[in-house]
This record gives sequence, C-alpha cells and structure tokens, in this order.
Amino acid sequence: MNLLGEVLQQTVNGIALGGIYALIAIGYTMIYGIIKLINFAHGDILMLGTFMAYFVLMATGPTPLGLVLAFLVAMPGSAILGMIIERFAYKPLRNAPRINALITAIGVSLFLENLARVLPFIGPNPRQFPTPPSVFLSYGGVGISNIQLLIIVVSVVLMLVLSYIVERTKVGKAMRAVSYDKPASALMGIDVNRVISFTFALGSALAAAAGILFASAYPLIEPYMGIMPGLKAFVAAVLGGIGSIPGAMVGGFIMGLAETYTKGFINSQLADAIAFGILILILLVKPSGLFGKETSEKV
Amino acid sequence: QGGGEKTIKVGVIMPTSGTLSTYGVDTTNAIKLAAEEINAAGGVNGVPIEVIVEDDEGNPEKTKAAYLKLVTQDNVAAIVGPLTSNCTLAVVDSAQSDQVPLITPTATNDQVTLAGDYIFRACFIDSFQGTVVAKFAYENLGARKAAVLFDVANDYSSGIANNFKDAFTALGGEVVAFESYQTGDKDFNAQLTKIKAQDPDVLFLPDYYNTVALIAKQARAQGMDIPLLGADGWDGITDVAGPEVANSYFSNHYSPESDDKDVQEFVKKYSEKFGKTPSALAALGYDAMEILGEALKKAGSTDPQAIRDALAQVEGKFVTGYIRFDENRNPVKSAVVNAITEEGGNLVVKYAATVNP
Amino acid sequence: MKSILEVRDLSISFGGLRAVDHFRLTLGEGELVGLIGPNGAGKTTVFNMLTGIYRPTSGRILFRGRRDEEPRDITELKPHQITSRGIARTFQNIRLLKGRSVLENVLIAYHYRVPYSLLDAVLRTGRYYRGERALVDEAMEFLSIFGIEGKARELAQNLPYGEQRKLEIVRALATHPVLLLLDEPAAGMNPKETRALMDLIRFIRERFSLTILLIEHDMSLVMNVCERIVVLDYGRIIAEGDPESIRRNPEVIKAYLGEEVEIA
Amino acid sequence: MLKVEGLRVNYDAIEALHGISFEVREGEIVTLIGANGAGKSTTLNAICGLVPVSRGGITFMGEDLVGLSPHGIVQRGISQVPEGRRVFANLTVEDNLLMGAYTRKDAKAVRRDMEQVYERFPRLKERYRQLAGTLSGGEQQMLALGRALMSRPRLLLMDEPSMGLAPLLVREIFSIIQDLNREGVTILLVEQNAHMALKIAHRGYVLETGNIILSGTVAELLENEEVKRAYLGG
Amino acid sequence: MRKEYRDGLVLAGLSIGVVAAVTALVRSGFTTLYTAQVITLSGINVIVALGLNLITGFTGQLAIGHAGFMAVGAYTSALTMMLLGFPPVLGVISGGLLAAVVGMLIGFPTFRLRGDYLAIVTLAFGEVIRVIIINLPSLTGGAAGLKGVPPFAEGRMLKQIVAMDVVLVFMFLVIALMYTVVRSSYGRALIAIRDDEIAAHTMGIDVFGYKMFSFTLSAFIAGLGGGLYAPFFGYLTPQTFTFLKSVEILIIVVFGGMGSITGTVVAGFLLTSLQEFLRFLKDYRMVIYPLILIVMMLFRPQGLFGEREISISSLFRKAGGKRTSEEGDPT
Ligand SMILES: Nc1ncnc2c1ncn2[C@@H]1O[C@H](COP(=O)(O)OP(=O)(O)OP(=O)(O)O)[C@@H](O)[C@H]1O
Ligand SMILES: Nc1ncnc2c1ncn2[C@@H]1O[C@H](COP(=O)(O)OP(=O)(O)OP(=O)(O)O)[C@@H](O)[C@H]1O
Ligand SMILES: [Mg+2]
Ligand SMILES: [Mg+2]
Repeated sequence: MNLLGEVLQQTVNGIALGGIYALIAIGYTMIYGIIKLINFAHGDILMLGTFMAYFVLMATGPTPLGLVLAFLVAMPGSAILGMIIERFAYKPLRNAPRINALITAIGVSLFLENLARVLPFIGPNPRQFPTPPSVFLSYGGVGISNIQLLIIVVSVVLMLVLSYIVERTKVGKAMRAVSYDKPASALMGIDVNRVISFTFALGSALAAAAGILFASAYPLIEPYMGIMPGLKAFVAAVLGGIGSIPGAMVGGFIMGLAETYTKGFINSQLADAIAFGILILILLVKPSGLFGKETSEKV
Repeated sequence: QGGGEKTIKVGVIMPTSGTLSTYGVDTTNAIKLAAEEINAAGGVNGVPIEVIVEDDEGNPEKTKAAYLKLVTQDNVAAIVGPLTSNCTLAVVDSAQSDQVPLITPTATNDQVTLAGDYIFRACFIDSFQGTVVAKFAYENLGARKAAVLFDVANDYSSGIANNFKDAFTALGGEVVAFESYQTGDKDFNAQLTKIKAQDPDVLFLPDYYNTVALIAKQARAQGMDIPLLGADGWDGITDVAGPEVANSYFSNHYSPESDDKDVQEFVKKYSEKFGKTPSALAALGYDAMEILGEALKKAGSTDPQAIRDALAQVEGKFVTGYIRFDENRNPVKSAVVNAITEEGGNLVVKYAATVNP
Repeated sequence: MKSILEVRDLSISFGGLRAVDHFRLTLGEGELVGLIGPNGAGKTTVFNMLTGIYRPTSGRILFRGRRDEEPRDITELKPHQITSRGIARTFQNIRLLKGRSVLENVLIAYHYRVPYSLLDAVLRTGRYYRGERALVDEAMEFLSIFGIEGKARELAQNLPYGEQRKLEIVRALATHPVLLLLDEPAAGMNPKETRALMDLIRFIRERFSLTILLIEHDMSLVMNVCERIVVLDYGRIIAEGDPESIRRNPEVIKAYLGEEVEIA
Repeated sequence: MLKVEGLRVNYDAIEALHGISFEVREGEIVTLIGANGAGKSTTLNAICGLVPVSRGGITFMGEDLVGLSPHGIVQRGISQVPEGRRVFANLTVEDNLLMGAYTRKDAKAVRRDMEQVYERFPRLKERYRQLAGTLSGGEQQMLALGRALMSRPRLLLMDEPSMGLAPLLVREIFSIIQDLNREGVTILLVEQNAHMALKIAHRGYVLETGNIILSGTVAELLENEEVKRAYLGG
Repeated sequence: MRKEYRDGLVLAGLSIGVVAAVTALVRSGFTTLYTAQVITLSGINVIVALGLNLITGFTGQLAIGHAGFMAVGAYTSALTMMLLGFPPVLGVISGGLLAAVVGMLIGFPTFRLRGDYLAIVTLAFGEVIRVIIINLPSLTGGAAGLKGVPPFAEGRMLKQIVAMDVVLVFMFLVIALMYTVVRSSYGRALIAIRDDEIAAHTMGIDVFGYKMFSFTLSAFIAGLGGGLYAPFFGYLTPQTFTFLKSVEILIIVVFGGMGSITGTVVAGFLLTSLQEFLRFLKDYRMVIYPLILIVMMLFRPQGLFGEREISISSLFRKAGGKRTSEEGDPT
C-alpha cells in the first residue's frame, strides 16, 4: 500500500472513530451547558444503554431489523435512566457549589459501573456484542467496513436531527435560556425542571446510540467500557468549546482523526498525549474552545 | 515447632474482586481444591492446612495491605500468590526480607524471583513464552516476516513481545512491524492499517483474551487473514471471541485436552466441583499449592528457612508438566501450543505441539 | 493645579461595536468630576480601561501615581499594578466577598503592601504578629471612620444594601488611592440614603485628599457634588463643563436629561 | 385581582416577611415602597413561586397560587420584570423577547407584539442580533421590560425598573408603565424611587423590615410625614 | 506567655504526643503492623489532600490530577535515592521540589486562561505523566514498575514504624505550613481570588501570581506525599497513580470540607480506614462507597467541617463547651 493510500485509510478510520466521540461529546456539552456539570456518569449511561441493546440483539440476532430495534429500545431506555439520575442525584444539588455536583457525578459514575459488575445479568466479565459479519468494501487498497459505514451514517443523521432541535425549536431555545438563568426562565413560563430533564434525556439517548455504534465496532462490552470513550469525548467537547453543539461535533472528529493519525504515523503511545496537547494548544490560542463564545465577564 | 499448632496457615493473595476477579476466583478455587485434597490425605504430617484468602483487587497497594495482614495478623507460614506480576513485585522484597516463603502460581515477569531465595513460582517466565511462540512460528508455520502488536502499559504483554522479537530475529526471521497500544484501548485500526501495509506472514498478539478478541475482529475486518499467534493470556478466548480468531495458535501451560493421566484427573475433579473446565491459571494455582504442600511435608516444621530449602528441592510430575526449580527458583518445564480452528461453525481448540526449553 | 490623570484618545471596540471612541480626559489633583451619559454610552467601559480590566484598542492613559513626579503610561498594566499605583474603584454591581466578614473584606485591600513576608507568616515571627495587628488596627480604624466598626465580624452579605455600597467604598479607600472611581454609588438608594452618600463623598475627598471620578444617573447627586461634568454618548464626549452649563446644554438635554429637569 | 394574606417567607432560619397582607385590584397601579432589604423583592418572588411560602395565602382571580410552579403562575397571566434585569446573556436580544412569549402559541400576534416593543425601544431594534449580555445596564433594563410585555400579562410585577437608568429613560419607563396600565395591564410596582412611583400609582404600601407599616391612596401617602421624610427626601 | 506561642507549643506537643503514642502502641504489639500500614497510608493521603485543598478549597481552582504530582514525587524520591544515593528524607524533599517545578510549568500557560481549564489540564496531565513513566523503562522500570526503593529503615517492624513516624511528622509539618499560610494576608489573598477574582484583582492582588503560588505549593505538597510513598512502599508502578487515585484524593477534600484543614485530616483518616473496613463487602464495597459519597453530597454538601477548623485557642477558650469555632478573623 502506498503512503497516500495509507493516509486515506487512516482518515476513514479516524472519521468513524470521531463520529462516535462526537455523539458522546454532544451529550456532555448539552448537560454541561444547561447545569454547568461535567457529567462523569455519561460514559456509564452509554455502557448501560449498550447492555440494553445487547439483550435485544441476543434475542433477535444481529440482523438489520434487530439493530433498529436495539436503537429503539436502548435510546429511550437510556433517556429514562438519564432523567432518573438527574432527578435523584443532581437536582437536589442545583444550588450547591458546582464542585459538589461534580463529586456526585463521579460518585454516580462509580456507582453505576460497580453496580453493573455485581448485577447477575451483567457481571464483571466482558461479553461478545452481536454484530453482523464484517464486510470490507475496498477500492484500490483503501476501504471501509460495513460497520464504519454504519457509524458514519447514523452519527451524521443523529447530529443533524439534534442541531435542528436545539437551533430551531422552541424547546431548544428554552434550553439555552435555562442554561443561563433558571429563575428568570421560570418567570418566562418555562418549566425549568422539564427542560433540564429533557436535556438529560436527549444527551443520554445519544450516548446509548454512540454506545451501540461503539460496541458494533469494538464488540466486547463490560461495565467499565464507558470510561475511556467518555473521557476522550469530554476532551472533544472542551476542545470544540464546551456548551457548543457544533463544537462538540467538530471536536469529536478532531479527536478521532488526531488519535488515528498519531497511532498510524507517529507512535501509538503518544496518542493520548497528543490529543491533550492539541487541547491545550487550542485553549491557549482560543480559550473558549473552537466554537465557544468569548464570554469575557462584563463588570 | 509446629507441633503445638492445630493447623498450618497458608495465606493466599488473589484478586477475587475487581477487573481480574474471573482469573482470581478460578485460581483461588484450584488452590483451595489442592489444600482440601492434602488435608483429606492426612494433611501435612497430620496437621491440616488452613487457607486464608485475602483479596487484592489486582491493585499493588492492596496487595501490600493484604500481605501485611497475612504476615502480621494471621502469622501465616507461607503465601501462595499473588496473581499478576505487578502485584507480586509489590511484595516480593518484603517477603524476602521478612523471610516469608512465597510461591506465585502465575506471575510470569522475569524480575519476580530475583528478589531472593524465598520467592518461587509455578509458571514459566515471560522470556520463555516469547521464545516458544517464535520457534513455533518459524519452524512449524514457516513464517519469515512477523508483526507484533502489544500493550506497552502492560509488562506481561511487552515482556513477551520483546522476547519474541529477539528470538524470532535470532532464528533468522524479520519482525516487520512492532506496534503497540495502551491498556484499555479499543481502537486498533490505525496500527492494523500500518501492519497490513508491511504484509507480514503472522501477527503476534501477546495479550489477554479480551483485548485479543477485539484486535482479531478489527484485523479480519481490514481483510487480514494471516495466522494470529498468542500466549497463555489467550486461555479462554473461545468463550468471548467469534470466528475471527480461527486460524490462530497460542502457547499455554497445559492443555485440558491432553491425555496425560494427572491432567485428566485434575480436569475431572475441578469441573465436577466448579462446573467448568479449569483454565491454565487454575492448573497453575493447583500446582503451586501442591508444590507448597510437598515442601511443607518435607520441611517437617513451619520454620521459614526449612520451608524455603524444601521448596527448592521439590521435583516431580505435576498437572502442568514435570517441574524442577533452576538456580533462580523458576520451574524448568515445557510449554504446549494450541491451535484454534473453526469446525462446523464452532471454534475448536486443539493441542498442536509441545515445545521444550 | 497639577494634573494626575491624562487620557489620550482612548478607544475600544467589541467585535464591530466601538464602545468608546477617542475619549479624552484630564483630571487635576483634588478634582471631583462626574461622568454621565445615556445607558450604554461607555462610562463603565472607560472605568474598566482605566483599571486595566479591559485593554483599550488604541490610546494612552497617563497617570501620576502616589510615588511619581511625572505622569507615567499605565495603559498596559494589569489591574493589581494599577491599584498599587493609586487608582481604586467600586463596581456598578457590588462585588464584595459575600461569604467573608466585613473586616476581611477590608483587609484584602491591604494585601499589596502587606508588611511581612510569606516566610514571616509561616514561621510566625514577631514581624508577622506586629504586621497583622497593624493591619487589623488600621482596618478597624477605617471602619470606624465610616461608622460600621460594630459590624466588622458580620458577613458582608448580611449587611443592608446601603452599607454594602459603603463597604465597597471603604475597601477601595483602604488601598490608599490617589484617584477613586465610583460607578453608580447611589444606585438602589432612596433619597435619604442618597443624601447621606453625598456627604460621605465630600467627606472622604477632604479626609483622604482624593481625586474622584464618578458615574451616576442620579442628577441630584451629580449636580450637587461634581465640579465638572463630562457627558458621553455613543462612546464620544458630547459635552464638558460645570454643572450649570451641562444642565442647559441642548445636546445633553436631548440625549440624556430630557426636557424637564428636576433636581431635588 | 391579587390578594395576599398573612404572607410569611423564610430564608433558612431568618424570616424575611412577617405576615404581610395587601391587595391589587384590576386596572390599578399599586406601588410597594420601602428601604433596602425591606422584603419587596421577596414579596414579588413569593407571588411568582420563586421562593417557597412558609405561611399565608396568595390568590389571583380567586385562584390559590401557593404551591404552584413558576411556569404555572406565568401561564395564569402574571409576569415579572425581575430585579437586576436578569436578561439571558447568551441569547440575542430578539431571542430574549421570544422567550418572553414562551407560553404563547399565536406566532403572528407574537410578531406584532415584538414590533411594538421595538417601536417603544428603538435601541433594542438597533441591537436585535447582539447578545444580551453585552448590552449596557440601561439597555438590559429595556430588554427585561420588553421581554415581560411579550407574555401579554394581566398582572405585571416590576422590581425596581428605574434602577441604574438615565433620567431620560426613567421618565420613559414610568410613562410606559402608565401606557400599559391604560391598555388594561394591572401593575404592582416595587420602587426605591418613591417620588416617581407615587406620581403614577393609584395606591401604595410601605414595607419596612418585613412588615407593612402604612397603606393608602397615593394622596394619603404623599401627605404622610414619615413617607415624606424617609422616601421623598423632603 | 503570649497566646500565639502557647498555641504553637501546645500544637507541637500534641503532635509529638500522637506520634509517640501510636509508635508505642505498635511497638508493644497492641496494634499490628497492618494497622500501622493503614495509618501511614492515611497520613500520605492526608498530605496529598491538603495540597489539593490549597488550590481547590482555598483558591477555588478545581484540579483533578493530583495523582500525577504524587507520581512525580514518588519516582523522583525513589530515583534520587537509588541512583544518587540520597538519604530518604532528602529524596522525599527533592520529590516535592520536582513536583513543584512541574506544577509551575503546567500552571503558567493554564492560569493565563480564566475559567475551569485547570480541571481539564490537570486531568490531562495525570494521564500524560503515566504515559511518560511507562515509556521510560530504563529509568522508571516502565509498566513493570520500579522495585527495590530503599526503605526508611531496615527490619520488618522498624521499617513500618519508622515509615509511619516519618509520614506523621511530615503530615504535622504540612498542616502547620498550610495553617500558617492560610491564616495570613497571603491566605486571604487566595480566598479573595476564590470568592471574586475581578474584585481581588482590582484590590491589588496579583491574581495570576497567587494562583501560580498556590498551585506550585499545592504540587509541592502533593509531591511530598508521593515522595513519602516511595520509600514506605518500596515498589512503584504507574498503575498506582491513576485518575481514580486523583478522585480518591478529591473525595477526601470534599468530604472533609473544602477550605478546612481539620476536615481534610479527619476525612483522610476516616475514608482510608473505611476502605479497609469495608473490605469484607468484596465487590459490593465499590457499590456502597460511591453511594455513601452521593448521600453525603446530597445531605451535607459542605462536607464534615464546612470551612471551619478546630483551633487550639478555641479549645482553651471554651474548654468543655463547644469544640469547634467559626473560622474567626486572624486577630
Ligand atoms: N465585554 C463586552 N463585550 C461586548 N460589548 C460590550 C462589552 N462591555 C461593554 N460592551 C458594550 O459597550 C457599550 C458601553 O457599555 P457600558 O457598560 O460602558 O455602558 P454604561 O455607559 O456604563 O451604561 P450604564 O449607564 O447603563 O451602565 C454597551 O453598548 C455595551 O453593550
Ligand atoms: N436568598 C436569600 N437568602 C437569605 N436571605 C435573603 C435572600 N434574599 C433576601 N434575603 C434577605 O431577606 C430580606 C429581604 O430582602 P429583599 O431582597 O426582599 O429586600 P428588598 O426590599 O427587595 O431590598 P432591595 O431594595 O435591596 O432590593 C433581606 O434582609 C435580605 O438580606
Ligand atoms: Mg455602567
Ligand atoms: Mg429588591
């Protein structure tokens, strides 16, 4: 394979990985945007969503219909889970210092992971996620697998849907109003609790979708599976400008590509270091992230 | 000494919870099974062995705590464990200076037994497995160009990888790609694309089966159909992996399919009691306890020096082969190579070869 | 009268918006000048540039600080450097340390000239104890000048609004400024409180021989205490002069005061 | 229209309102004056459901408001211009106005009302795409008022709308309040600027440290010595 | 005698008393070496958590990578002892110093930004430092770990006891350092930055400079903790200094109360022993531990102590009465 071919191939790999990061990053960014909370449990919602899909696929087998069904079960299922977590763990802390909520989020994260480990139907051992047999569509040495194609298509569609919701709909604008000033939003007649719940639902549903895609590409699932993608997606969200949805998308793709290129052309051990290096570099040049709005405090 | 005691206490340090709990529980079960058998056969010169298990979660810090508890609170005569090399390395210096005989069933890192003359192990060392697989690939498979993909953050994986590289090159082969990743990585497409570009004959994946299953899946998805090679970390891979791991070979401590009498007897007892075929780690745990039992009998007391000297003398046939300790208290024994093939839609593990040191 | 502040052609833009445009101002020692103008004219922004919180797009700020003979360029300095040269301010929205005691709020202002080193603090030398006692004594004295020494140990957030504003002024004065910038000190005060504030401003100016620049929308206050008034509109100076002339200036009436001017 | 009876509100251990009662009748402008910290904002927030009521009753058009959520209260026709403006800094001026009309479904009428707000405050029209957070204090106050109008309230609560405004604008705001009132909006106005407030209101209440100490028609209050001394600077 | 000196002496006496008492208990066999190990580990955790409390609790800058500074301290102390033959205490201090230098390097670009970028950058740093350690096998032992760090003293019993004593002494020194810094004009400057950065800046406080100071000192203290860990434990592996370790430290700070030194000390001992105490729960322990944390945050979000301290003078003043006092003014 020539170098150009290799570069193209790595780009395909990077975009597929980046699509997954982007989906997770959107959830992080939305939740951070609305309650200024780094939701550490986001990766664990992804994990639980993936297990929901796992049980569906075990029943149906890895058929296209089964996959559709898995999305239809896991996304609403995780949405409900996200809402429950918000209601019981985060809502009572809405007026507490932000760091408290952060600690709680870390607590929820550890709790979900370890609960999953002791639950008899999940357990600590990795399981094989049912996937369709891989097909490699190749054109002159450069190719894309059926799963990578699925990831790219599904993630792009979901991102378009989400952008529409947030940018164009009333509830999307309400989300932005609530993110800035909750009492004032309430005075506008906005049901603040509903809007926050909705945000969690949306973010969690996207996490579940990302989880299914992730598991289809890396078909071994276990209770800790959400940690690493969660962390990297978080970096993607910050890099794109936390609170900004287009930022999260672009950040996700940058992370995916940077990771893949580093592994492919430099040195795999440097992948994380370079990802964080890019982050710091971008923050130094543009402190609010690529798409973040400059919010110099007006005094 | 020892005569006044009602039991001889043996400490076991194993990760019975945490990420490694599957391995830890299997091995602990086998150790307990061996102890029960010794006790059923009259114990150590009439005194029964009492096994005290401490969980270390696979975390070196916890290993140290468990060690101190066993040594200072329970006053154990000897220790079987820990499971991983990292955890074992955390306590060997203390065990040596505290004069506590310790035999790890499974820690393969070369450094472990260099801590001193109280430290033993029941498994062969990393460098040996790298050589075994290299020899097998070069001689049995006729491979000349090999690629390696390993976990740099894991000493087990990088140790074997380096040994393979040296051995394979020494045999006259060429390692055309030597790529790595970090523990916990799930995406290997970048490295595989790079490896594929080098067009190797075999791909060596010295890691635990969970990671190997993922790599294999991605390698096959990229259209690589060369044989995959592995080491004892692959033990149990057919439970989690799909057809992508067919056409592979891995070295191991023993093969439950072997027609050896001791092996068959152990497999039968273990599977009757715990409902599953014993893994290689379980076999090693069983052997470690057996070795310690024999040494205790020979020592005739719980004096640490006596136990140490008796351990060094142990020689004989065990489940994982004929064992004799070399001057570094590492067992000199053979390894087996298993082949994974697909037969009628099912994965089958078959004994392929025995490689002698 | 020597000038202590000279602002030359100060401008700043936010994105496309030119919030302040070629602003010029010279303040003589001991003057009390008012800065007024419609909302959004750029008054607070001028303060922000003078105190180093915003960096101007162009222009220079020359200031003759406590120790200097000649005015020096302070345009590029950081807020804390400017404070140490002798400019202090209050904020349009009160920015006290809410969860700290009144005394601590004042002590903060002494920090840049704390009389003991970190090493003294760690080793608890005599210098530390003497220094700390001196600071507290001085702060208490300050508070007593303003009649709130009795509340020294209360949390700042528990003070009534008027006293919070007062505390902000005390805290600014505790940095020993030569020039004091007050941003709408009477906002949210009733006429009675406003009158008290007027007296306070006159008093501190005498007591600490200060030069004061004051933003305020309450004309009763501005017209009564200021000697000179500068009027801003859309970032530009549209008028400058004594209160009487400003009150009659047709442009100011049109842009800011409105037809019927009533001063209590 | 609005009836408050024996209202008590606590912040943790401190009681901020010690059982106040007053009423606002349809078509009136009622002003609530009082010094800083008297509890004026607390009263408005209690009506809007933003702070929990510990005792007492609030009824609006005969319906009990206690225990309703803020958005429920807004839907019943009460709107507040909060103290300190509280505009949505991260939304544009236009989006802020649209948020004001959040509970309304009639898109066309909303458009019309928006044009009306722009007519009233040309400054806002000039900056309709600017982020509200970068507006000056006065501009934000205009926006807050405009935003409240967008919900077409029956009862408008205003918390110190003249605070920090240029004299020209203060008069402007008060004349808008009168206009609105003439158009049929009932208004409860909290003010420090008793002078102006008493000029446009029909009736007033004086609040001091959590108690209503005086009430009456504007004429009565203007006569009162205490009011003159403390709130009119006379 | 002046009150200040009296307090100082009482504190010093108390500290010596505590060290002597636990040493005697272990020596006499009344408590086992296992207990000594838990005490030592608690002491180390307290030291690192105090460092974190300085930057996060007192200065208001969230940092979630203190395991990274521990790692720097631990490896430095181990290597200076093993390669340069430093005596243990010198090794420990050089560990602190190098961690401080690293802290400075990280802080310098980060504090030019406003906002919680420190959280992200420290998170990243915690990960990157491990990668570096793993990739320098000739120096650090790589993934296999660094074995054979010389202990504070030889002998099964002595080794543990001396380690415990040294750690406790360091702990008391760090407490004294923290206390004296925080209760001074310098500490007030940090708190002012936490409460309102812009106001602090216009009051003449060099915000950037003090953030740097606080973070560097914080890294130094965490480095000391790591430095102590090396000779105490004898074996270092990058696996020890993970994100979870940083979280564990953060939990101690929050549990005890951000901005409370007493709180950090109490929480450090409580939580470290709780981890041991809950061992019998096996895998369920890791379910219950976070649950306790969540419940704590929900029902007592300010932590055990809030911002309060137990102070010696208040013990004297109200002997027998209430034992804690609101953090008073430094008079
Ligand atoms: N950080 C910023 N970003 C963007 N625009 C800003 C910023 N700060 C101020 N402005 C703009 O600059 C103009 C002047 O604002 P400034 O706060 O100085 O007004 P002001 O004269 O103090 O008004 P007021 O009397 O209402 O307080 C306003 O139009 C405002 O929108
Ligand atoms: N969130 C709160 N927590 C605790 N106390 C509060 C809170 N809000 C207000 N208070 C207290 O309640 C009392 C009444 O406050 P309120 O804001 O209602 O006064 P106000 O009359 O609106 O004053 P202002 O003219 O300053 O706006 C004051 O003593 C205040 O300190
Ligand atoms: Mg202003
Ligand atoms: Mg109010």
